Amino acid sequence: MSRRIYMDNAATTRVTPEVFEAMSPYFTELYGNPSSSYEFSGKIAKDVAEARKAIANTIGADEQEIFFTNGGSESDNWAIKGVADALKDKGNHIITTKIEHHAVLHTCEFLEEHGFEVTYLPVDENGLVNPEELEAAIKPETVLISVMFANNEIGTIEPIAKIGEIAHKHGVYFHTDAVQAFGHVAIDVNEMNIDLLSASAHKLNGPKGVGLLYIRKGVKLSNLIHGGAQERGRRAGTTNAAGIIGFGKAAELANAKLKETIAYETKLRDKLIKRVLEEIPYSRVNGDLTNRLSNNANFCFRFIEGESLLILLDSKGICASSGSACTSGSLDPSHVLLAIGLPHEIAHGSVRLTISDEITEEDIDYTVDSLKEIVGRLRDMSPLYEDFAKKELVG
Amino acid sequence: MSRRIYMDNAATTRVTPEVFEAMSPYFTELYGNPSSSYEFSGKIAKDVAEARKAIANTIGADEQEIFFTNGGSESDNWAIKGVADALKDKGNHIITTKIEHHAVLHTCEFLEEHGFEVTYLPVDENGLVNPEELEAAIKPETVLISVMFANNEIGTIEPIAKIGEIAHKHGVYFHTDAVQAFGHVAIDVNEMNIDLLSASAHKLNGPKGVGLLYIRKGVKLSNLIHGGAQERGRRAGTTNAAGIIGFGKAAELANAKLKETIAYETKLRDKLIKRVLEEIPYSRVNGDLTNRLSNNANFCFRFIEGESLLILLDSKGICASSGSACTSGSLDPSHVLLAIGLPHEIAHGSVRLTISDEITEEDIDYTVDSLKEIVGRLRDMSPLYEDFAKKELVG
Amino acid sequence: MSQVTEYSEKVMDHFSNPRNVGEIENASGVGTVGNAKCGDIMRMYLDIDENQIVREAKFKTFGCGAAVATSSMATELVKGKTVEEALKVTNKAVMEALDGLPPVKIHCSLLAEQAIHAALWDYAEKNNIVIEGLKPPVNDIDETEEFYKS
Amino acid sequence: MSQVTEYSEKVMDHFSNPRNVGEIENASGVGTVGNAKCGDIMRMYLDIDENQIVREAKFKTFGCGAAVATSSMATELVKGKTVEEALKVTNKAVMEALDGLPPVKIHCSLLAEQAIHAALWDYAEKNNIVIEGLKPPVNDIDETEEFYKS
Ligand SMILES: Cc1ncc(COP(=O)(O)O)c(C=O)c1O
Ligand SMILES: Cc1ncc(COP(=O)(O)O)c(C=O)c1O
Repeated sequence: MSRRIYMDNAATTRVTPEVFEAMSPYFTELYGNPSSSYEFSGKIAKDVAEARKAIANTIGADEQEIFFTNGGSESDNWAIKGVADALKDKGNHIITTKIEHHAVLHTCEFLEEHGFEVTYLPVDENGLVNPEELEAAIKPETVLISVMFANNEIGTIEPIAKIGEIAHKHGVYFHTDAVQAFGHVAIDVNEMNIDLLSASAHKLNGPKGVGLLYIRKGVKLSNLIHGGAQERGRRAGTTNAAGIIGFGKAAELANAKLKETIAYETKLRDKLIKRVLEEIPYSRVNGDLTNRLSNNANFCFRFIEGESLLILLDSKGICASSGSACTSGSLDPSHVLLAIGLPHEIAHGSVRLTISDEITEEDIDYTVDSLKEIVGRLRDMSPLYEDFAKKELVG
Repeated sequence: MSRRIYMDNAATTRVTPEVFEAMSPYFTELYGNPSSSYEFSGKIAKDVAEARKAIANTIGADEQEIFFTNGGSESDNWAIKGVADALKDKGNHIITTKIEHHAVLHTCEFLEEHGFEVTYLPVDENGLVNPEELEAAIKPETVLISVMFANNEIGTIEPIAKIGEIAHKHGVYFHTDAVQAFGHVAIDVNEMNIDLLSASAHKLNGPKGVGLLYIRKGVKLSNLIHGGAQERGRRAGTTNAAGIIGFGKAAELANAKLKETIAYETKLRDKLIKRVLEEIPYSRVNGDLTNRLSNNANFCFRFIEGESLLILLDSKGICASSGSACTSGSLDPSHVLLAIGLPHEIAHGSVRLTISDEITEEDIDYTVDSLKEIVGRLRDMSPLYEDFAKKELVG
Repeated sequence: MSQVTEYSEKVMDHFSNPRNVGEIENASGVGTVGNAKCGDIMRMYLDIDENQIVREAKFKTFGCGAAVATSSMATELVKGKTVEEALKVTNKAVMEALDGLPPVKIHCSLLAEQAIHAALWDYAEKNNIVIEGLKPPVNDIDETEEFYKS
Repeated sequence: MSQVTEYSEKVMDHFSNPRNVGEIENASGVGTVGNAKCGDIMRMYLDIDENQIVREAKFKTFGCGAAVATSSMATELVKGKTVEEALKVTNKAVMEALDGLPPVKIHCSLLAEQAIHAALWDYAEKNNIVIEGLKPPVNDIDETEEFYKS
């Protein structure tokens, strides 16, 4: 394949050479355990501390509130199970939404099997949670509200500051899965009244296998991974210094160019959406057009099915996804698309294109041109399109 | 510091250049998500599958029985909490030992707070579990036996095959924390009747942040990290391809030269132990001398305290540890040394030297010479030694 | 696990270059099976001559790569066969001809078998003949329009 | 967190090159505090002249880096002081002189203060004088022999 246009940055991102360079000495040279007492490890401990501080700074947190984990899924599991366990004497009710990532949803389902009650809030046709509905769902037994910062499929950004305000008004902890937002949207944990926040390095050009949970000082939650005294006794496991240093570098870089990236990506994304809607009939864009991640475009193309679209895009060197990558292998259409009201048959024809600042305007044009051709070809093969065309002719 | 002799390989190891080379393309080039459906990710999925197979082969497992995690601590937590949850209707009793790693002990303590009963078996003066005592501890409510393969502090290798046999005779699942043994000792999960086995890549020259849980086919355990369908639906989180490839390479290399490494390390270790005991008075070696990891030497030096010994070793370029690195920052002496019957005051004077095949005979000599000098210097400063010497003179 | 990786080369070939895509005007038999809700619809057109030999087969499919490939292979397999032989082109035969399918895609080969049966049923109905062992197809095709405003 | 990293340069200096290590024969006062079980024992020797001025101070310590450094600094601080001034060398003073200690090591500075007091108490006892505000030291030093057979 001569050309590769990687438009699946919501699934994972490339480790940029700068990040790789920052982390690579920690494999073969600075390999020591930062918890050890010799000087060799002292340097590593200091570098890890600096990365922690750099990361904390990007979201207005204190470095002592950042706890490194293995990734977004672990952070989500920890936040939700940790609060549920720590506050089980206070209550057993959790509020979340229908469009969370499976790391949140399946964790909530696990808790339901263990005596917890979970409210899954609906969203509107753009994927937005209604803060009033959320407030109305709070009960005396509510111990946690978990609403994602931005959706991984349709890119909708939730009204986080408003939700945080409501949570704190009612004295309920507020967790946000910011895996898609961290490094892509300006976040301030204090202004937004966030108590717990999950992030994952590989979504912002950092390495896979490292994430974080921000835990506001004073917030009670039980440990998920028990053992050694790492992460100030709250998360056991030998410190992954290379991963953390890479995460720190990635966060710093993303933060430094945040405004610029958002402006650049928004321009490309809007061009992509505009051309698709104008040039490919019977297509629609999913998700909110205003409150939206700058890198996300999500389309449905009527009469065709998503996987075959993806394979043909792939044959043109375009990497895209249909729904969340984690659910490929599952035949059910995306729970997010169903939650915004799409019928099964339409949800099946969805494709997600998530760009980065490495994408050029030329790439966008090539992608739209390819989409047009592929959609046309698949429609020619589609019995649904045949029926529709015949009806149109008759009608 | 001109010279560095790294003798803390039980804490963590150097990623060897070969391993680093194998994993490094997966950061900046082969960065895709192996769960995605485009060809670019297909190659990564295939490489991950190969690493899984290579790792499975080293312990006689099927590749479908290997589940990648973030490291030893997560694997231990998963195995123990997973079985406890899955079998909670069968029973609430777990058997383990007093000398397990904190990842096992603290997990068991957490379960004790949640209605489980845990038997912590004692060990003999060499750190060995008595299989008869273990068998006697089994009750109808026993759902899990968790005994470490080899101890991280004193290097004692437990009678795993015997324990597995007893566990299976009584229909109880058997988990072994093989974090120190994997890649260092020949393991066969079938011959040894192991149902669950924890390992961590960074203990065998692989990267930090990746480990595994071997789960025998048919063994029931609940998930610990809920979410996406990775690891065949049992462990969520975007696949850390770089880490897994590195782990695979490290396991393959370790396995290929296992016998050779054991022979080489044993020779050096025995020389180290012999010279220390012969040349430094009032010293003792901890742990079993026969059933012992080839890389482990653990000493107590009477009249002196461990940390000051470590700092002075460090000033000579020798990286060592006292007890488990995870507990540095804690002032309590090692629970392992207490469990083999050492009084607090003697346990405080312990030092662990864990070698590798990168250590030379010259390094061993330099280390013993340094130890002699340092121990002498610290004894000259020790009021305990002063009292002892005066008594000796008088007596 | 990546689905593309799991597709055999034959499947990829029949998906990328599907044989016999299209319609047959005034076909001897047409059958449509599947359900858009589940993500797959197959329509098969058969041209059957007076000796009950399948002279031509065409298809249209809405579905994943495996659905397209099994449709393509199924048309290839029935071509030139008698009606009775065509009835014996099972999902297993289609799968084998494609060098296998990933487990989650086995239902696509079943759909291909059903599409052949549905087209044969239509042929039998139109010609008032009974084909031994052939059952009427179930049809629950369904699609929604309201979501496309463009 | 690495303990070495957390030690200030002053602590490292006083540990690596401890001042006043040793014994004073026929010292005016000797005090031993701490407990081997907890991992620290300090013994301080003071030579005090007829004007109640500390002319010489020496120590021996079993303990961690911080224990050695605080002992060393404590001997430095009391030298040349009157008994009354020496009594006012608090753990805070020792810590400050060392540019601070990691939180888990603060008890070492308390031990240093206690060692000074214990040596002064011994001096007072031997000379039958009362030093205002000085309390008798607690001594529970303890060590076990049986584990060394070499
Ligand atoms: C015996 C044992 N179990 C578990 C662990 C924890 O492994 P990790 O630090 O990779 O989580 C270690 C090492 O730290 C160990 O030595
Ligand atoms: C919104 C959201 N939450 C959680 C996750 C899980 O993160 P990870 O794969 O790093 O565990 C992802 C990505 O996969 C995500 O997009």
